[in-house]
Amino acid sequence: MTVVGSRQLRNGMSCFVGIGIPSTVANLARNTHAPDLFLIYEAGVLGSKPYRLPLSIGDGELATTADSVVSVPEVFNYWLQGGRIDVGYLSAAQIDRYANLNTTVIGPDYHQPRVRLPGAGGAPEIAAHCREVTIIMRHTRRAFVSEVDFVTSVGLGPAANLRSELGFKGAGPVEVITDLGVLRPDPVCGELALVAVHPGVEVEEVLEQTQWPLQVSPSLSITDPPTDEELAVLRDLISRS
Amino acid sequence: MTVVGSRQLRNGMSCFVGIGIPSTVANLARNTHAPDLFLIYEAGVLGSKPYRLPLSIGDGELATTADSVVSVPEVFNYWLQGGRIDVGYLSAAQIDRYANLNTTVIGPDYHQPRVRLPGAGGAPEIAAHCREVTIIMRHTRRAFVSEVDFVTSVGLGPAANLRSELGFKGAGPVEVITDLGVLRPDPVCGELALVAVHPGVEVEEVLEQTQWPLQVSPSLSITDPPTDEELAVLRDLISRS
Amino acid sequence: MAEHLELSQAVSRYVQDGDTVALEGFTHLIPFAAGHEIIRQGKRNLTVSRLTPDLIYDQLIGAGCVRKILFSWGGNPGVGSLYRFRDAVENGWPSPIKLEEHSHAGLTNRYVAGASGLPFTVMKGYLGTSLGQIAPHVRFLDCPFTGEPMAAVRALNPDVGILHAQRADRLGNVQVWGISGVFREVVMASRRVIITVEEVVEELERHPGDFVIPAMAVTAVCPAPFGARPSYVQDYYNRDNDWYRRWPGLSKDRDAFLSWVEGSVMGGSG
Amino acid sequence: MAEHLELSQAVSRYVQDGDTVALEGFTHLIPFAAGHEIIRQGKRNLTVSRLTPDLIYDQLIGAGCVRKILFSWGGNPGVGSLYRFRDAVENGWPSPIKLEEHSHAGLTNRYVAGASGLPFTVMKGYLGTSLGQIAPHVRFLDCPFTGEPMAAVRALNPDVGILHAQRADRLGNVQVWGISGVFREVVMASRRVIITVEEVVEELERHPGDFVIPAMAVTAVCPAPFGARPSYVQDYYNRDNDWYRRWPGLSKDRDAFLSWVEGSVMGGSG
Repeated sequence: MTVVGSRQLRNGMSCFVGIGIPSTVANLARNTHAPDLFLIYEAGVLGSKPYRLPLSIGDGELATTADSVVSVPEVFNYWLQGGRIDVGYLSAAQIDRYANLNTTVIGPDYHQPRVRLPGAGGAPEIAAHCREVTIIMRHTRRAFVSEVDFVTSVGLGPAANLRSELGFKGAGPVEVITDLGVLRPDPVCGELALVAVHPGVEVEEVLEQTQWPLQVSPSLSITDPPTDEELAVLRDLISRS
Repeated sequence: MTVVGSRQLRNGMSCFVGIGIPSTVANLARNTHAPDLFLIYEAGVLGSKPYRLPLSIGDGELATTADSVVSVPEVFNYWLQGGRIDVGYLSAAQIDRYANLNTTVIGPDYHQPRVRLPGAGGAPEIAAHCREVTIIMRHTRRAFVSEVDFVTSVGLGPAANLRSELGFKGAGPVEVITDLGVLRPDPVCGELALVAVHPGVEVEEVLEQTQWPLQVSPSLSITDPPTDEELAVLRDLISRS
Repeated sequence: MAEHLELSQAVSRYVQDGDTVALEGFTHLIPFAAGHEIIRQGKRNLTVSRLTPDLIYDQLIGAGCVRKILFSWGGNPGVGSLYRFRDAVENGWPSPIKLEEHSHAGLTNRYVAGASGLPFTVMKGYLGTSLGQIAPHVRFLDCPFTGEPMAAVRALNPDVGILHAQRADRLGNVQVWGISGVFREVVMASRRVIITVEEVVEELERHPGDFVIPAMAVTAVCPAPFGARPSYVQDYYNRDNDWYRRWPGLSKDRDAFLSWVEGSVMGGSG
Repeated sequence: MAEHLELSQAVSRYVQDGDTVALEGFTHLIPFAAGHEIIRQGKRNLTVSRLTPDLIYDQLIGAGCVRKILFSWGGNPGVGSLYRFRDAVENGWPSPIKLEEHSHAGLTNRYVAGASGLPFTVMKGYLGTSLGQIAPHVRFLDCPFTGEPMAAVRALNPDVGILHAQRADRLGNVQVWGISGVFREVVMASRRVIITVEEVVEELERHPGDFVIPAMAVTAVCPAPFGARPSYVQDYYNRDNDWYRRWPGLSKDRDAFLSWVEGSVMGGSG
């Protein structure tokens, strides 16, 4: 999942990074095929080049290796809302068929939640303003739901013209990478479809782990397995963090 | 005029300063009775302590002697609009009986001006947001007009509740200091009245230099002449600039 | 003009029960010493605001100081949940708390509007989200030029802003560098401002990438060496990641938390 | 990512006739070298934006490059009038120019909105003034929370932002310190960004109170030593106040101005 995610990043792109898998993905790319990837962390850190993987979004390591450190209003208003970011990475506790994401509460009543999650953070703005959004999360039946309990971050529907109605400039989610495979939205209606599975994963398994009747692309492919170099860099990154 | 202006400033006040007479006034005060006067220049210079009088609002001297230098959005939005300034100094080409000021154009038609003046700069926000505004200008019949040709900065009327209607938090002009004397607004209707003349100035002369029928306070006083210390400091300031 | 005070004096004098208080610091410069002083002084019914509640608000909530929390991301970064926060939300222990929930950008812009002396400001956000439906200080309007839908967020002006910084001088000018988050905005938006500092120096020596908050904008400066631990202060000490990892063990259980407060906060002085 | 270009290449490639161009720098760091290059290349029908037109726009106007000017204070600071500006406004020489006039705060917030990717932003200003009646990109609205009257100013996104700074590195990261005016806002609001610098260095050594604009946000970096003269560059050279005082003598008369342009701009290379 991490390796496949890192392959989407092209050298010279600007990438808005959260802590956890997104940070690992971006730093893996920066240490393999995309050395000039421009990493932006929501703490206001621009152009960070961490040697270790940070535990927190505002680690000292991120700031001291950065080109520039700006205030939080500046990173959210000028950089993110200003449309400067090529790709943003998101994860979530729930995702629906239109890639709407929930990181707020599980359960039908916001005021009496079954599970209280951390909340929105920078996710709604990443979803709205980045040119493209890549979602990375584990593929489980609890997470891949027909309708999210709470829309923390806006995806691609149900209305097909949702994003342009809301005036969002970013294209929204273009890819969902999971531990089972890769989903991409239908270019017209925005519904996610399975376009690739990882080596050894059965389509049946993916369908079982998805609460809605998941469409499968007629040109379904199998992702390339991680190369030795990718695995070595990833192990090295993790070992020094 | 400069000396009388400087006397209004109390130690520890924050003072928004323009170039020219306001800057001279404020630095005279800082060098006499108000050493901790906090000077803010619109270039974003906070707590400046210039040794020379600056020629321009953004002189290097202002920045290098300052506590802090901030961006122009920060000085206008956070410091001025944010209501942090005790007193602002303004001057103008025209003033009317409610202390509305014109620094934009002379003549009835904005698009075909008789004289094109420099324009607004920071004046409208100084007039709106400072807790108090002091106006310093030469007292001539061309300048003290019944109605300004263009309202660049808002004063105290004609409507008595003008400022609260507009939602301005600052009290607006509290004093007009000229080379002939001092005017203060009527606390109810906001119209300026002559409250003091400088030594040797006749009331008749002030009335002649004012286009509207100027009210004269029944308790009209004569301003104290400049002390030797005030004159010495002023000459010293000017000589090193 | 800033007064130099002991932290206990500053909290006693300037933080009142029922106040709206913002203890900010984006991962960097989190004012833990000030938070602990609030717990020691038993302040109650506070409305507390912070983008990332972090351990500092988990502690204030568990200690019963908080009636309402404004926030945008409530987790233990890189570790998991804030158990005292969740226990208050899910079970009302030690007392129920009200939530006002935002995105980072939304709460940030509430501070920006407050700092700017505006009743509100505008942003592209909240549109299409459930957040936009539950957040009480968000309204929607159309751009008067283009007709585009926009969100308006109401200004937030805390009664007290509490921040931690590297240094102050004798006059109370405060110097900060590294990740600054919403430092300036909280200073300018708050009615009273308490800043704890690693050290008070005779004169500030400027530092690359720093900024200075003039004493004019500060109410009280309090010396508090290591006052941001277990978070960090750039060029003074590192983030204590192990402590963040240990926090679930100290806080998941109510009794364990209470004995941690008793032993580590109530007895201490910082 | 920023390209390193000669100034003449950058102006030729990125400034087109009819563009909206912001050459900013609040007294400090005024990009005179770039302005002169625009005159030399005979660019026409520009809409130019600047809080303080200063001598740089007086020169561009007199040289016939300008069709419309956005500004908020049009004088020669501490000296008097801008005669080429006034001659264009009052007599239409060398060609009539349109004015869009603001307060400093108003034009600043137009840049802020542009930098923020918003169609507009709000401020308390223009209310009750004649400016509010003549400025085309100002509207009034009521606060959706309090009902207070507010001004909305429309975003300004220049085609080209042109700025001067102390230094850049080989990668095109740009370092600035001292009075910065609307530097960041113009960088972030503009579609293309040209930055002239005093020097290009291998690696930026950080400087107290500085900030760095990442190369990511810059289109072209051009070496231009003394490129801000007669304005100043902090820690490089001082403002040439005498030159500002001499400008009326060089510019009040049309022929004197034309011979100054011919002798000092057209012949030069910076």
